[in-house]
Amino acid sequence: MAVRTFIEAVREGLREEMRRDSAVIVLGEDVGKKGGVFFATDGLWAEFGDDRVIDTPLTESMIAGVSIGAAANGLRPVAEIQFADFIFPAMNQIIEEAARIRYRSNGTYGCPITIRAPFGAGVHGALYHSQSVEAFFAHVPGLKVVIPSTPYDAKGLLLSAIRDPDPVIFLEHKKMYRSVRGEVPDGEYTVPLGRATVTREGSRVTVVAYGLMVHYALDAAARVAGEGIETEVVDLRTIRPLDAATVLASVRKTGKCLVVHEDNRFGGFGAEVAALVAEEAFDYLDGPVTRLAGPESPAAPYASVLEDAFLVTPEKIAAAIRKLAAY
Amino acid sequence: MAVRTFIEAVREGLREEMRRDSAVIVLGEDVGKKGGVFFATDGLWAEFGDDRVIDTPLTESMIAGVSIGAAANGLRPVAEIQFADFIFPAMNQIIEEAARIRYRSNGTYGCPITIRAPFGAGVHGALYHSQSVEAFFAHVPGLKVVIPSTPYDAKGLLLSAIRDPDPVIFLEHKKMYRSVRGEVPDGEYTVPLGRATVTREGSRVTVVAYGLMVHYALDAAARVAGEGIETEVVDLRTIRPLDAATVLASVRKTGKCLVVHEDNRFGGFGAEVAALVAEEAFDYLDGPVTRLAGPESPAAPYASVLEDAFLVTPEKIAAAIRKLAAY
Amino acid sequence: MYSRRVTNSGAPITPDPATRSGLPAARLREIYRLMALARALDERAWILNRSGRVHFVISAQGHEGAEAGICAALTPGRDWLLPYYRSMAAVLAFGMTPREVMLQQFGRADDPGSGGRQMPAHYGGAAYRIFSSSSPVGTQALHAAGIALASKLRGEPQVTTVMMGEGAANQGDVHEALNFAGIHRLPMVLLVENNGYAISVPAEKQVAVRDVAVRAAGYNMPGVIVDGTDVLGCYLAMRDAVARALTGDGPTLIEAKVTRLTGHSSDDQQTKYRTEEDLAAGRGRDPLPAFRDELRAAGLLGEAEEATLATEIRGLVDDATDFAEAAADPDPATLTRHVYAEPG
Amino acid sequence: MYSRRVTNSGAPITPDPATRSGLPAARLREIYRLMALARALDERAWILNRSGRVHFVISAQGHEGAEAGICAALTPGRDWLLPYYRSMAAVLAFGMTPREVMLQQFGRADDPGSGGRQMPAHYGGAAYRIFSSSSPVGTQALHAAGIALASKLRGEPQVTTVMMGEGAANQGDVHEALNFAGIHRLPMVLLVENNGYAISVPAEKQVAVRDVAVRAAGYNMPGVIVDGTDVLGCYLAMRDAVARALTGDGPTLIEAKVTRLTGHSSDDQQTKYRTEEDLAAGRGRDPLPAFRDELRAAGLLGEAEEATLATEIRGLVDDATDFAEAAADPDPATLTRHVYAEPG
Ligand SMILES: Cc1ncc(C[n+]2csc(CCOP(=O)(O)OP(=O)(O)O)c2C)c(N)n1
Ligand SMILES: Cc1ncc(C[n+]2csc(CCOP(=O)(O)OP(=O)(O)O)c2C)c(N)n1
Ligand SMILES: [Mg+2]
Ligand SMILES: [Mg+2]
Repeated sequence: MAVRTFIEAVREGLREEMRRDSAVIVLGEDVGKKGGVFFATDGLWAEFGDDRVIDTPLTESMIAGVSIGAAANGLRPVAEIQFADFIFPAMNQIIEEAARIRYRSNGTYGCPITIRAPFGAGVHGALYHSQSVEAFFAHVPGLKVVIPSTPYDAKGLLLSAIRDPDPVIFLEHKKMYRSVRGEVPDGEYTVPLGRATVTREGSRVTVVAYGLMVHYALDAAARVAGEGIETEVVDLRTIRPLDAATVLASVRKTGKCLVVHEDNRFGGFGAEVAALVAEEAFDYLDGPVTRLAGPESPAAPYASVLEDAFLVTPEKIAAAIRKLAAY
Repeated sequence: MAVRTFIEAVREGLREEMRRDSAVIVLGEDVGKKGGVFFATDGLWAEFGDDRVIDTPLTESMIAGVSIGAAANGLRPVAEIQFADFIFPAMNQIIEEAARIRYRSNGTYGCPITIRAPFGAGVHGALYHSQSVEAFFAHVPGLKVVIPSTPYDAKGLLLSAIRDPDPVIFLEHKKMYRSVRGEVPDGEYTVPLGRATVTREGSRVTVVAYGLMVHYALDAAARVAGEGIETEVVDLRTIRPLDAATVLASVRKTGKCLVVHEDNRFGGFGAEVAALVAEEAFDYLDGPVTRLAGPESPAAPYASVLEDAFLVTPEKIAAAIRKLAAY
Repeated sequence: MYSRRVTNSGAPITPDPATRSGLPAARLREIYRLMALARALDERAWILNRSGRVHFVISAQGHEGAEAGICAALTPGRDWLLPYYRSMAAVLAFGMTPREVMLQQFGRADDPGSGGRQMPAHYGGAAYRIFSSSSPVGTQALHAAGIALASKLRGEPQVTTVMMGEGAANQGDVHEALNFAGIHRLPMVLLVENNGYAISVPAEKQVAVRDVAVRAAGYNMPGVIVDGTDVLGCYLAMRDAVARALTGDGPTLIEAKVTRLTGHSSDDQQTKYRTEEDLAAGRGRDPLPAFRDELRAAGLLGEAEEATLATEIRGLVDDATDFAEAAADPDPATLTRHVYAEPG
Repeated sequence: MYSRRVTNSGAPITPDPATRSGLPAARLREIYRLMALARALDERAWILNRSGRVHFVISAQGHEGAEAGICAALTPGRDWLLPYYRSMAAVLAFGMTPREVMLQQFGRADDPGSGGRQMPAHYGGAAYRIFSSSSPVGTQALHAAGIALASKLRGEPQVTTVMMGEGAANQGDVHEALNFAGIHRLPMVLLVENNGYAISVPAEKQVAVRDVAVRAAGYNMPGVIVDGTDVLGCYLAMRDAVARALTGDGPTLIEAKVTRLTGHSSDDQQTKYRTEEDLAAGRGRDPLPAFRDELRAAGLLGEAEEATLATEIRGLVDDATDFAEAAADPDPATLTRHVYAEPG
């Protein structure tokens, strides 16, 4: 089993699925010769050619809308939105069309497309190359939203997403692309959508996170472990559909729940997790369900001092765990 | 003080503000001669002419984007999106542009625009003329989101929205347009943005709602009152910024909180209210913060039997109040 | 070029329809029958609405000629259709039955497009390669491009036709779709049915140019203007577009000048924003009598045939109405089904 | 029509620049100075990036000629500018100082556009009527239309110019903006700087037509193609466009054929997707030496003047760099300020 970076795992998943299924095509801006601005599709154009690796015009609504049509006529499009920040021109196609086609057609048409997009801050990307967009899509019936935290899950979940009969938004925290490495089996394997995983077991506090924040939560958990605070970390992996059972089982055990994400707090995805726990685990709670999230500003500013102030860090998570544990 | 329907109050607010401030213009599809598909702008074109009441092309992104530019050059645009369901083509302009202009320019540019849109189900509008879209905008720093429930508030909040220096999404539940009437003072008055109001006082359960659901909550409260359940109803009126103080004060008093909206539950705005209450009023809660919302389907289907099954009703709210009160 | 040449008196001086179109008389009568059937179903829908039996009607009256002519050049079963809410004639041409049209109008469980979930005239039919249509206008142009891309990549001879109004054509999605279709030379045709209005907004306030078709040049494809009252002119334009599509010559934009004989929908009063002259001029451009007279003049439609046809159509419409009205509503228990694929 | 006529040998045979443009010699030298200054600031930014002192550079090299020529026909203070990330020459023409450019490049607190919140080359300046620019491409076309609408409604003589690349021009927003501008005959000019690439995607894969300008006909406005190495050709085209805008004749689309002399940005390696011939051809279309030679040939730029200018510019760039590098970072405490208007 080889050790791979997160981006290598994504690339490998794409390549293997394209080899396995000739209906799979990749389309997006610069996904061809250049191999994508982060090189997620590097080498695919050379192997599969112009027909299956399509450099599109600079038009996101077209990328989503053409994927929907291509899927209706038998293809399995995997679209790349260059940065999640640029997915908004495609909102109408994703929310009004992709998410509703099966429902509005009473199940007679489907929309098996996967839309990949790098998101998140911490790479000097400033206001428009740092955003977290998961909350917008997690709210929409008909969509699935996947956010892996490890190379293993990235490949396994990507294969599941591509094979899924419904539209999947597949979000990759760009700060993990090269900084996170892990073992990735060669060849075919899948990780099921809609299943969270307990990445670290603990008894005092449950931290619910996804993507990069899982690593920060584990870091924080290690810090407070020395202080005798045993933290359980739940990696959601898929945020819609949400694996409520795993989250609730953990909180019913620990009695304390901290939800962490980089996106701003108000109306963010953490609110759904917190509301779920507050309603379904009410009798088990020994402390308030707490949210730790990015500040109420539109993404991360450019200047390093501002970006640093913006970011959710292991230190901030550790502090929140201590506060909750002490409640 | 005259009794007016909800739509008359909106129209009156627009007319008076256009008379008062020549910088105010109205733009949107069919807002001119036709006076809007719901007649919210009826008569404005005749009074103010082509320059200030602009029938636009059938292009929502243009409606939002042109409003942004016009505001930068001194106008006060009030845009109408014909149905909230059709606001998605304008998402990029509203979220990436309008909401971020002040922040990204470090306060050197603003975006004083108001975007009105009818939303909500119950009028046989089916999947694309029934949607609730508030959750998408409530999450976005830089936007304000207003949802009035009475003709009085509709006019007073609309004037505040138009005069506000920041972009305001002004959502009107279309089922209230002609079914809800109330006293509306002639002439100028404003209702401040960001302030909730307690519409009915009670001691046992707090129901938090906005728009049409406030009326249903009051109806439900009346039903259960006979059973000795004293319900307090909080009308949020503005959902971003949220008047947390009023909500928390009520829940700290009653110890029980039910959040109601027509939008689907998962990741809906109710999650934010529930998460806020669960965290900030934890020590006061005598029962789980509960959400009552629309089903996890994309808006209301057309067939009456399906639409009826979809809708949140006073009966359903009353049942939820009883359950929570009995906890 | 495709349009009927006319004398100064305005009388057509074209060769007879069969010669002009190369279509056999029977086929020409079929096209007329399709138009008349669409019209009759549409008129019935209005009666049902005014008598409170259906909530909503959005009408195809005035658009049938263009759609019937266009579809006459297509091959149902092989080709794809992305209709819009005025595409009654097109969906019938693709195989949808009057009963199915009425099931959709009533929002019944057996509505083939949505099982009663969508508003009337939101057509769809997997059995007919009619893609599911939504309300947000213009989005279907991109779906058409995607469907055509798949045909091209598989080398499948297949033409995708997408229809919309001139107002919808201003949506950014349509620009992006035409650009993509032009780049990839997709086997696709965009039919813009220009009736001069987007609800109440006249074309001069919503389209910067008189002819939407001139935009085709900006996407490296032919832009063809046809008279929507000239059914065979529409057919001939589409015949060429289909030939281009199937031989790899790429997409075509066809603009049909049509008229909207009714209000925008049953919720609209067009007298509020249209003058009597304007409305009268519109009524003068009804494609149904125009094509009927053409066939009559050429001796392809006799009084006997017309009478038989009228009876047949009345029967079909009555049957469809009774069938659909009596049909079952959706089961409320299905409210949250098909949000996602169901196991098995 | 606006371009320099050339002999078969390729040598220009136009009248001297002053006669051709009607601009005094001093003004012509100013235009050249602006281009040279923009180039020098841009080159310095790359050095700062390669030496790790700034995170990111997105370059204007190759685009300066078109922008300098276009802006020479505008009136800073009166007119509005909606720049994009290659608009270094344009923002300088509108009054932004080298120090301000460098403050933005370093992301310092005194960056006039964003106070260090936005990436380099995301220009803005309320003092100069330069609207705040974002990253999502094409959106600014609609803002320009809105600004121009306000000018028109107030009857204020004011021209709004919006700039973008040919890739961005395919966005739906641009189509919607041009349609609206065409309908309302807005005093607005869209400059499309066509450098043949959207990052790595060559024009033939992202624009269905060779010349974006042909799309202007679809919006009832003139579409003008100019050679971006012909600074005065760009000026003359814009002079006419400005005249149209101010006399109520409406908008103009100007497409300047330019070259991108660098990678897309400091994160891009263009050798991965461009051939050596292609790159060499690009280098041959550098507007800076072209305009310099034009002025030299006309005796409007002597060795002495060039030397003085070079020294002046070096001084300005050094000063701007030192000033900006030494300038204060934003205060972290301001992170959540200006999300909404602040009281008072
Ligand atoms: C994106 C969107 N915005 C607004 C509407 C509301 N609406 C429905 S039809 C229509 C006018 C369409 O005009 P046109 O495209 O010319 O088609 P026509 O009805 O004239 O055939 C409008 C504004 C919509 N359906 N979708
Ligand atoms: C909506 C959007 N999608 C993607 C990007 C990422 N991106 C930045 S510049 C660029 C290419 C722009 O090409 P063009 O418009 O031709 O301008 P050029 O850089 O060539 O001057 C892309 C894809 C973006 N900024 N905005
Ligand atoms: Mg129309
Ligand atoms: Mg370019």
